[in-house]
Amino acid sequence: MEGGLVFIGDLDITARKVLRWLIERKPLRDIVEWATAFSLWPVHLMTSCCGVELGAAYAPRFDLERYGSLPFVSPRQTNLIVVEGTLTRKMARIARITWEQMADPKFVIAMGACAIDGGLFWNSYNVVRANEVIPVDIYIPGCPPRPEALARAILMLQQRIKRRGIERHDLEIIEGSIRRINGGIARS
Amino acid sequence: MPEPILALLKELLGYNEFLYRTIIGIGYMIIYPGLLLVVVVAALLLWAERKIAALVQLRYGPLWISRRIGGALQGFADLIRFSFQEVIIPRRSDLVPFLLSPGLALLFSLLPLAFIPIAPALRPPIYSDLALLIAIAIISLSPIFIVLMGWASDNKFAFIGSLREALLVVSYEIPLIISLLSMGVIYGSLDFYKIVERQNMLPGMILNPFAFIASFIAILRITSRFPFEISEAETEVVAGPYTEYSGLMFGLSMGLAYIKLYMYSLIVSLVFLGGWLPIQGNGSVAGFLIPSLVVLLKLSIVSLVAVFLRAIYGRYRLDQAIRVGWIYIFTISIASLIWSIALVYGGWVRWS
Amino acid sequence: MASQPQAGAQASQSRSQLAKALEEILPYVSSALKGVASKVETDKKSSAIVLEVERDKILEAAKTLYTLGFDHVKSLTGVDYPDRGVIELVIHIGSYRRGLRRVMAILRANLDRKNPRAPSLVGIWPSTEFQEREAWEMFGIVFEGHPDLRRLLLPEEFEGLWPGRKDFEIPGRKAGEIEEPWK
Amino acid sequence: MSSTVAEEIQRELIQTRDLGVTEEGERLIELQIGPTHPGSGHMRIRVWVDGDIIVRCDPDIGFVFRTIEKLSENRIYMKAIPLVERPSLLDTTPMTIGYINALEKLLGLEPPPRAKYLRTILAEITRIASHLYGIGILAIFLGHSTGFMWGFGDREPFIELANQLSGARITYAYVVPGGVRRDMPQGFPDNAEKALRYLENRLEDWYRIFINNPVIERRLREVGVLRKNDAVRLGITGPNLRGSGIDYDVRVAEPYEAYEELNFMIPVAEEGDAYARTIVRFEEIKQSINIIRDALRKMPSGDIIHPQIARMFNPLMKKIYEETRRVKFPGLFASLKPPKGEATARVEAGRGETLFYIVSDGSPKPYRFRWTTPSYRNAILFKYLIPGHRLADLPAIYGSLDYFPPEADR
Repeated sequence: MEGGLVFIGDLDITARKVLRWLIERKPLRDIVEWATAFSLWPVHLMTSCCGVELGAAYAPRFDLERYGSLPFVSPRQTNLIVVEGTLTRKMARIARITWEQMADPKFVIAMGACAIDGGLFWNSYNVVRANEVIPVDIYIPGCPPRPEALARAILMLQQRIKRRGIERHDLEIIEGSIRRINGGIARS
Repeated sequence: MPEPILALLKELLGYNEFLYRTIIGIGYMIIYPGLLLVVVVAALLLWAERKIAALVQLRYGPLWISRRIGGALQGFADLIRFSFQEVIIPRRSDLVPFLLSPGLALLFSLLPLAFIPIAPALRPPIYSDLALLIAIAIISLSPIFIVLMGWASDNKFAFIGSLREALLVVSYEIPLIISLLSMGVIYGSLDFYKIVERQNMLPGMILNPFAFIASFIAILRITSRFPFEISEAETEVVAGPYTEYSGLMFGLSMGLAYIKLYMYSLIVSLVFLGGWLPIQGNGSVAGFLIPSLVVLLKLSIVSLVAVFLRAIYGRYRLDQAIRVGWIYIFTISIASLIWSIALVYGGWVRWS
Repeated sequence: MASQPQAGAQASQSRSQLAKALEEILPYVSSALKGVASKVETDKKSSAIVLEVERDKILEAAKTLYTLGFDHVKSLTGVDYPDRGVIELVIHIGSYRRGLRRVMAILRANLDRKNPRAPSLVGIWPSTEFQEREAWEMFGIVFEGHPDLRRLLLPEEFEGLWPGRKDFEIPGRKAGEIEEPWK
Repeated sequence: MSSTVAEEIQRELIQTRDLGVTEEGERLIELQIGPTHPGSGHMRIRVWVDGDIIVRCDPDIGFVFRTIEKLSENRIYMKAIPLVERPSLLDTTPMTIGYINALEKLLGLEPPPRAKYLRTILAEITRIASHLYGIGILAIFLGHSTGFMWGFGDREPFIELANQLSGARITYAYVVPGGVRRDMPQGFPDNAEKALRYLENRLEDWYRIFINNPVIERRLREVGVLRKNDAVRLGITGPNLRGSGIDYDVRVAEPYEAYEELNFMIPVAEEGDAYARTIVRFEEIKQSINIIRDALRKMPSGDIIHPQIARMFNPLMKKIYEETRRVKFPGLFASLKPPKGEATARVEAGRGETLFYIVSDGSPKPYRFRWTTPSYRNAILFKYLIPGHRLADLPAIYGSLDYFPPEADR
């Protein structure tokens, strides 16, 4: 036990601190990581043409539901954003809002060369990189990447969750200071 | 009604009727046919639904989570993930109803279990000979809280979803209540024990087929299974009344549909499929354990059929569903009432 | 249900017949557009009749083409010629009529580059509504009489910028330089 | 605490959020069926709903506008081929055929007959794949997840077929000015026959579980009825037009590639509702199967690149071309300078007629590159077809139009 923990102050923040203290204990953390790893539900945010390969990845031939990932309806209930391909300025704003609406342990997979660094449309005046808008966990090269590449990204994300655990940002968001997200937009 | 388990407890803890009833009641509600079993059945139904749909659609379905048993732990992983995800409470939502309504909806769909027996040897915690009527009355309270969910979470899609839920509940609860009570008319009593006993020659389904059809379709609508998944239609209203819920709250409301399916299939298997009928023994094993497994088997058959329809049917439109409800299902339930009255007064059915 | 499908390619003419059809239609069109179009000729490669029209005669030419049977617009756009100080409005008009199906009419009109204005053709061909909005957004061509001339594709940050014109260079970004999209 | 983007939008929304009366005095709810909504794809449909009836609908497209026209005016002619394929990633071959036809009209080249047949086969394979994708999307919009999974599953054999022919899953870049990049591999005809027979058997299952499914039929009949003169007035193309009774198809109106020698029919339906459009798509899949079989039978032999370009091969390229019948790009393509002038080409893509208009001023880059895609011309239907229907009809009509937003936004 590293020093005594005294929870004082606003009830909401204290409750979250207790939850986080509880989750960091060994047995519970493994179960939560195991459950989150096998239940990565991508939100229904089709950003651009790589959505065809995402659809093909959830279709009978490369069935991603084998790993428990089920494309689901609204940002509230999902924990994964797959940025498929190019993010135009209009869609970047939507991606940002969707990311902020999602419940806390959330991950982002940037799919395709366009999401990594603009890809084919690198010098278009209407295209934005994915990491300028939301913090990205896994990048998939390819234009469009094959569905197997998407399956491998889901598996890499599962291993990362098991290895590195789940970073929880809900405290920072409540205390109003979103930390500088790797390369993303800083708000102090 | 021999009480072997009660007798067992008397020898162990000495004579105190009230104490044993509460212990058995708590065990009944929490452990065996109660909350624990319901959560396990809900998780397995969640997995079975995705697995059956995957089988029809030429693909695997959840598999890698536990390969040897075909990914059966998928339902548990989803529920655990939901319970440890952050609960987002929208600033403009109405706090108290927003937080309470999933729990209350769950409560009112689990409460009827206190009146429904699952085996001849053990009495339900609250035994009354009007058990069928009370169970239906309590379980039709839960849609009120689903409408409250949509209303409290200040979101246009949730608002429209809850309006749809309200419209559809009216047009499908009434036929369900009529058809179930018309079964009561045939059996001459509303007590589950008598209902099951009087089905030893013919199960309820054959006695009054109209009632079975009307109540099965009404159950499909109330638990929003596939042809009638209108209040949570993804492509029209995002997730219906549950749009703004996340984390544990959504886990409760997602489990709610499956828990109501469990409860209604329990009522259907007792009223129409003859409950624990082939097994009639007494004593703690033959009287309690095996009959309850038979009931569970019938219950899972009914819910798997309801769950299987996801792979076959699309979604009705709201006005089509209401028209089907009022024109066809309502007349079928009236027909079942007339049929059961004709059976009783025609003299074909006479109970000693 | 699907009615008996109409006989397909065997009945269609080959390319040579296409050219002949073009010849039949040309006099028919040029007579109708006697005073209106300054130049009427055929472009055999793209099987089209090309019409040069003055800015104020666009509406009249469009009406006569509509009466001739050209009933929908396939594409309406501008071509920017900064050296000539002109934005050329190019409209591809097609027809679903059996006779005119093989042929397209290309209507061209030069608009002044500093203040390009053109009559809106939504009254004659409603299919131009979205295309005129895009032409306005990209080239700044103001279509008088358009029901709701607002942005179609670009976000609001492009106020006053006409990306379709030649003087709007693409910001060739060097690798690694990050641009704040909202600023 | 400076506000995040979400709060700015939130503040905006709060002012404009009106659950009550609009200016015109009607009690409407404004619904933003935006890009994150499962029933909208990559666009936002702003819908004013009075109860369950949609009163006004305003599509807000442009979320995937990647400025293809501006980019291709800054790139040499050859680099526009991958650019042209990306927006309509579902049926890429008709788009490249359209662009290359326009380029060949400028250059005055005519591809050899065998190359024409190969282009036609690949165009029909992608048409089948694109129709199956469209039907899959319509199925998931109606809640019929089996239709979605079968649609995407039955696409895979055709993606494999195109993979054998051109080497890539979806983005083939198979069409080159003057011919095609590769010849047909050895086992291709009987693989194609196997895939076509597989799809013909599957179509019976499709008819049982999707077309004659009572729920789907109830959701699609008399929904989104597009009358014949409205379709003409609004300039609608593709199966949506043929579903309303007009048998216009560019493959017959102005035959390009090898469509003149192949015999096939154009399916037409009269009712014009969502059900008719779906039936037309299924019939078109059957017609495409006939076209591929017919083309494979009548495939002429001969070389696959225009002799004028073949002359410019250096010895190494000639050897590769003889042995493996693969075209290596001669130096000419890098500095391709078509003569001054302009050309227009139109092609029947899976969703309708696409038009390419290239103005060249003699430099290696096109001066003006104009491209209208079928979905771009069908976008107007959202504004005029949807009002008057119920909220639940919106996904049914959206799916039956087979509208692919990246293709509309280019």
